[in-house]
Amino acid sequence: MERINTFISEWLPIIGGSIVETAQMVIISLLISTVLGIPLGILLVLTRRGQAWENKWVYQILNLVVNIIRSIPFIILLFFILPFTKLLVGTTIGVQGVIVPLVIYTAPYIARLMESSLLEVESGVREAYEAMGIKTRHIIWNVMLREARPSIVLGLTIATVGLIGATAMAGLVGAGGLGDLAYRYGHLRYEVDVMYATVFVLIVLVQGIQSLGNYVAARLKKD
Amino acid sequence: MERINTFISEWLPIIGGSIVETAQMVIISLLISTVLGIPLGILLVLTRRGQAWENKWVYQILNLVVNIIRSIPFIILLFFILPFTKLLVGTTIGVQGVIVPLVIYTAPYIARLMESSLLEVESGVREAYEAMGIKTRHIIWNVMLREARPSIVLGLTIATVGLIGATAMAGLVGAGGLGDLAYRYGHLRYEVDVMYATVFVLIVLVQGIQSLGNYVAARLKKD
Amino acid sequence: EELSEDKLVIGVTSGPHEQIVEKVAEVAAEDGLELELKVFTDYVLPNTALAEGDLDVNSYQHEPFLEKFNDDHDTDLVTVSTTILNPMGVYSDQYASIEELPQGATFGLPNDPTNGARALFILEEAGVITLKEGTGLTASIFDVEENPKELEFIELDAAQIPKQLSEVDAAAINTNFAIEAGLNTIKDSILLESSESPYVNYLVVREENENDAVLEKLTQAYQSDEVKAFIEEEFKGSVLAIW
Amino acid sequence: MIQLENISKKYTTKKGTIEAVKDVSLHVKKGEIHGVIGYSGAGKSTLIRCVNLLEAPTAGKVRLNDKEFTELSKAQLLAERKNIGMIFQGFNLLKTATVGDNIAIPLKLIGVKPSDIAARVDKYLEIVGLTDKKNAFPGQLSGGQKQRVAIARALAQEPDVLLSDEATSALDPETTESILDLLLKINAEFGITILLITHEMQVIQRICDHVYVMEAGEIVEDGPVIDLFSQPKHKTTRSFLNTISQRKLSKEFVDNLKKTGSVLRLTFRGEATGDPVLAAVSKEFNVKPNILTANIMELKNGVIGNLDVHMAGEKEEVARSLAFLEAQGVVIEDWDDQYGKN
Amino acid sequence: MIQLENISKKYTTKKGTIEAVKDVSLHVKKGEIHGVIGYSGAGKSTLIRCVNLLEAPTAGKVRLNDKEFTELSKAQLLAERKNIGMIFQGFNLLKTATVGDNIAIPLKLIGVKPSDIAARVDKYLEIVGLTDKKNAFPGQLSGGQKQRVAIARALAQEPDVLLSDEATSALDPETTESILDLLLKINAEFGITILLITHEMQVIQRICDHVYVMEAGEIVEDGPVIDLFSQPKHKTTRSFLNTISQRKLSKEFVDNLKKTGSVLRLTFRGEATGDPVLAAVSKEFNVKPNILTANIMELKNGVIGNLDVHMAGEKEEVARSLAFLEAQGVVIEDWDDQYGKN
Ligand SMILES: Nc1ncnc2c1ncn2[C@@H]1O[C@H](COP(=O)(O)OP(=O)(O)OP(=O)(O)O)[C@@H](O)[C@H]1O
Ligand SMILES: Nc1ncnc2c1ncn2[C@@H]1O[C@H](COP(=O)(O)OP(=O)(O)OP(=O)(O)O)[C@@H](O)[C@H]1O
Ligand SMILES: [Mg+2]
Ligand SMILES: [Mg+2]
Repeated sequence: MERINTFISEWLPIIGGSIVETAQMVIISLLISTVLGIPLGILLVLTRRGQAWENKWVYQILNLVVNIIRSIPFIILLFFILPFTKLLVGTTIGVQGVIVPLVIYTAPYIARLMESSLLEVESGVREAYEAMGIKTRHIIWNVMLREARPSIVLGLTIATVGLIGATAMAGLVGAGGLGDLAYRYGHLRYEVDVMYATVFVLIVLVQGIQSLGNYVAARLKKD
Repeated sequence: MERINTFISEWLPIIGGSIVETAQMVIISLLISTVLGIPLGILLVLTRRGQAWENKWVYQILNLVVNIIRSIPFIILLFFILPFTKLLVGTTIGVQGVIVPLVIYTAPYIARLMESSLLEVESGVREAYEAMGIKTRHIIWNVMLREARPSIVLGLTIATVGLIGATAMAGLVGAGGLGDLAYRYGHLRYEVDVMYATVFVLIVLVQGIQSLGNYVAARLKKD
Repeated sequence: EELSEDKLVIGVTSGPHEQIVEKVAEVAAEDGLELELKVFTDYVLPNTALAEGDLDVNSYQHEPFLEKFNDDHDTDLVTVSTTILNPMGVYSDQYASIEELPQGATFGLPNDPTNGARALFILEEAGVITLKEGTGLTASIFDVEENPKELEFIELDAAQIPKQLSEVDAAAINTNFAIEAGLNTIKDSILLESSESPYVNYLVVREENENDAVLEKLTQAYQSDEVKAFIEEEFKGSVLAIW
Repeated sequence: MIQLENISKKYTTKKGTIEAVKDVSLHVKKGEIHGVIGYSGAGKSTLIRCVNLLEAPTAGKVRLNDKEFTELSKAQLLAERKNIGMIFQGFNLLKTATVGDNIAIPLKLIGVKPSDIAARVDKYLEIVGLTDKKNAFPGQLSGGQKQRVAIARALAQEPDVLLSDEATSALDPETTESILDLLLKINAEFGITILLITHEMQVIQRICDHVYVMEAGEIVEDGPVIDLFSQPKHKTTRSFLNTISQRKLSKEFVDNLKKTGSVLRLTFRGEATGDPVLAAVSKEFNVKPNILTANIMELKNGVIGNLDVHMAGEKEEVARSLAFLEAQGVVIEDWDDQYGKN
Repeated sequence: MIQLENISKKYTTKKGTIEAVKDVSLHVKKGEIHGVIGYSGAGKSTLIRCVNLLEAPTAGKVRLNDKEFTELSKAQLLAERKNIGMIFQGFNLLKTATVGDNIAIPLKLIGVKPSDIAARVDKYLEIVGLTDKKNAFPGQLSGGQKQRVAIARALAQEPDVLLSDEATSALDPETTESILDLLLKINAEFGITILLITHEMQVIQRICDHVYVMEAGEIVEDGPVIDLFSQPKHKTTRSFLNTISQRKLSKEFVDNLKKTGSVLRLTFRGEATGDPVLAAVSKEFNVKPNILTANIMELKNGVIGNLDVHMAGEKEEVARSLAFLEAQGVVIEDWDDQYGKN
């Protein structure tokens, strides 16, 4: 009991701080990645062969860029793009410094997940809207994204969980966060209590996100 | 030119070795993860409400376990399960030691991807087979897995790329591999040539896997 | 169980330890001793793997770290012989001395426990901060008791700090990384670890193997002139051969 | 044998409860073919899906081949279903399998001997006229072709009981005809029991023993086809019955009339109906035209009058009057009791 | 106006080339309704999909409202398509949108004034009889209901040109009737041009001006409906025509006959046709029964004979003979020229 009390009074603020850092990293990067990743995913679908904006070059290049970025493990990407990060946000350290690599890491991932969700949308419905002379742009919003919503939500959930995994390496550039706390204090410094507590918080977090994602997806699915 | 020659003769064997290590890690873990992940994904679908093997408890527990594992960033998972790894394969280091955490990391991920692919299979076809009195087990193989193949292949492609990303951290337990090579030489020793060469190899690898995945998925898709 | 006479599995962390042991392996090979390297980027596994018998010997740690490890994990790993010292300094792009650091300055330090603690000790010795009573040699930023300058500590990847030096007011950097990044140990540093450092690194084995004959051979190979020459040439004084 | 006792099915949605099927009972004896008709949304599909428990009824009992379906364990239910074929309103084909495989795979799974499968696939593809599409994928088929694959799949199962939901409604009359012939044949040869849904009365007419008329979830009228067709009571039944009618003159009667003149089929087109023209004929010629039957087909713009006429009079006079009629654009044929077959 | 000139469409598959449409030309003038019939797989859907270039023809030209469709830029094509409604063989509804939204969303997107949308949605839902399903999702609808939503969606667009692929084939006769009435009405009021595919001849009969008969990708016969219905040449046309026929006795003729006796509709059931019974009547009573028309409905087991008979004879004698007939189970009604309407 005594021990628990000391643990709480000693570590609670630290864990709390890490939660804030993780939340900052995840929320900001997720927002930016989604804003970038969804259009990218749409482009990957629409510039394919036989699609509305068929364009071999755009497709090939986008596809290549997405693959290239997705090829590079996050730990390497983080350092690989330091100069770019510096240029973009003026710093390479702290939460700010890690957002850029997290976005670059996550956006193409979201794009791929979007791509496969959008490809699942029944082509008949799209055809019906094309037949009515509705602009591709509108079809994207009102048919493809709409019908793919359950699948998109599940995709974003998967991406968010992946993002949380990546933030564990944010410690390398001093951004902290739960994963870093668990690794450095829990593992390297052998404060197992911290490790368990942090991992527990992570589990609750991810479980919450996944349940929310499942719930929303189920609600959006009407058949 | 001279420089390139020395570079090649000096680094080729090392990069080659790393490719072998990465290939070992990826192939073995992918195989095992797929073998575990696909049934897990199927269970996640079939034990849901309203499905053939509806079972609230099994579903909730599986779902929780998958979430818990997926909650833990790989870097932490790697250490968290050291005792288990030791128990299972007798060592915690090297390629052998990293396979267990890689599998535990990837299998639930594959399960989630499977789950969403399988949920996309038109329920009417399943119903038709149920109406013929065909066993759920057979429906899984001949209807769900079959119809979801294009989507499953894309999912496995995504998982493989993720797996390659995770192997970058294999260096922590001395398993080497391309990611680790890039990190150690490029980052820690400032041998940037090696980093570039390694990242290039990684890109080619991932690009190849992704193209193969896209091709196979397109071939399997018949509508 | 006694270690094999002609082959050892040796764990190192990537970086200088790895590079040096690669050279040691060449030397030892001439003596008929084969060294198989296992390179880790983690700081705990080389010890656990050694304790569990996956490694025969490791070379990456100093005594304070080993003691803490033995304590925490209830293991009995012992030192065999000294290897290198990898001194640390405090560098700054903008300030010529530690006293000049303004109130609330940002201070970068390595995020791994050994090097992080060393950085804190350097600061404590310079009187910039005090650490809590009884803090061991693995102090962390949470152990800082007094911090009159209200320094803001930013823990960074040790190898990366030189590249990020411009973004902090000052940072503690291992000399080898500093030199690789083109910093001048004398001119650019504002504090240097004293040479009476307790952070000399050791070869470490399980207690049962403490007196195995093969270790003699290994020590000889390590503490050979060829290795010394390699260290001097490769690290240009940023890594010191301690024998 | 299919027996439903007081089956009800309610769907609960956010906007309230929809009672799709209300207290329906029916009994199809072994070897019988029963049909269900009713307006769109009447609850026909829901009802038929309750038979093999694809839809669990909210209340009521299902008995099939003397087994209490509603009380079977899951495994028993599956075993029983092997003897029940079902043709769905949608097609429910495997998109990734060829037409041939779409038929072969279920056969394999219900345990048909591998050596027999290929023969069965070919046999039923031939029957539905898709032999040349064996290696095509469903995405390459027309709507009717997909429907035929679904039919072939259900029949290839060679079940004891067949449930069919609008199996022929996407098909042209000729294809429909051949499918119905086939159903009759397997019913006669193997005693298959069939419950089918349709909105085409000719399906009921051709192959059913008994018919149920559903409206708003209830059976509002039912009986042997012969009773319902001869004395329909409910408005809905009558409205459906109107779609079939093949009335024609009796041959005896016509032969009798021929003694006193010719019996002809005259086809008038356009707004002009036959009356004024025939009136002119009777004025101009010594011929007494007598309209026996009329088939007025009201087209969108115009009418086709199709008259069976008795032209009483001298041969020559009749011939002259016919020439006159032809000049007016009337098409003339000798009456033939083969009308209506082709 | 729809004009197709020498349209061909080939599909290339791994197993060779399939020529789904072969050199088809047709011309639907503004305000006309043309229909295409043909067996399953004839190429009808492919042809209609070539009209709005959902399927790019392999050869040939499409002209629509005086625009060379085959030469339009993508943007122009889209703009033109706003005036073309299409009802698909499948339903192609948004699964995630309610019935109301399925109609409203396209309206919003083609630029209908927001203030008008709700009214239009309600109007067309009412027309297809789905007002109470406005907030349901497609997954909760019956097959016919889904089809009706698709119809409402296309009509709500209020297009100049409507392409319809088997719009009514999943519907019961009454619902079909009401949809056809509606099409006629908007055709009359707004001059909408319609090209439709069907396998139901009553659709052609009711609303088309011109009909094309397709077989194996080619138009084998075509002409004004009135021509084709009065003088069908091709075997396929005849076979389709057989499905409609509403022949009945002419009132004048019957009135004439009534002078010499009663004209009755007798319904015989079962194997026994009318002949022997009527022979007995003529023997037993002083009555001369004369079969005018027969409608033999061959049911699966048994026949319903439906005879229009002239009973020549004394009133009393006729009454006695009728009592005899009734005792034999024959159903007797006075002949009524309203038969066939209900
Ligand atoms: N994508 C395709 N690839 C190959 N063949 C095709 C494709 N689409 C259609 N076909 C073939 O073209 C022919 C005409 O098909 P279509 O869909 O036009 O027929 P249909 O007249 O509409 O028939 P139904 O009345 O059954 O709907 C069929 O034989 C069909 O198999
Ligand atoms: N899952 C569901 N949820 C809510 N209502 C449903 C559901 N399935 C069907 N219904 C409703 O039940 C009623 C009967 O549907 P059913 O499919 O049985 O009609 P049907 O007679 O087969 O019509 P059709 O001839 O159009 O196929 C319809 O009003 C339909 O909207
Ligand atoms: Mg139905
Ligand atoms: Mg078609």
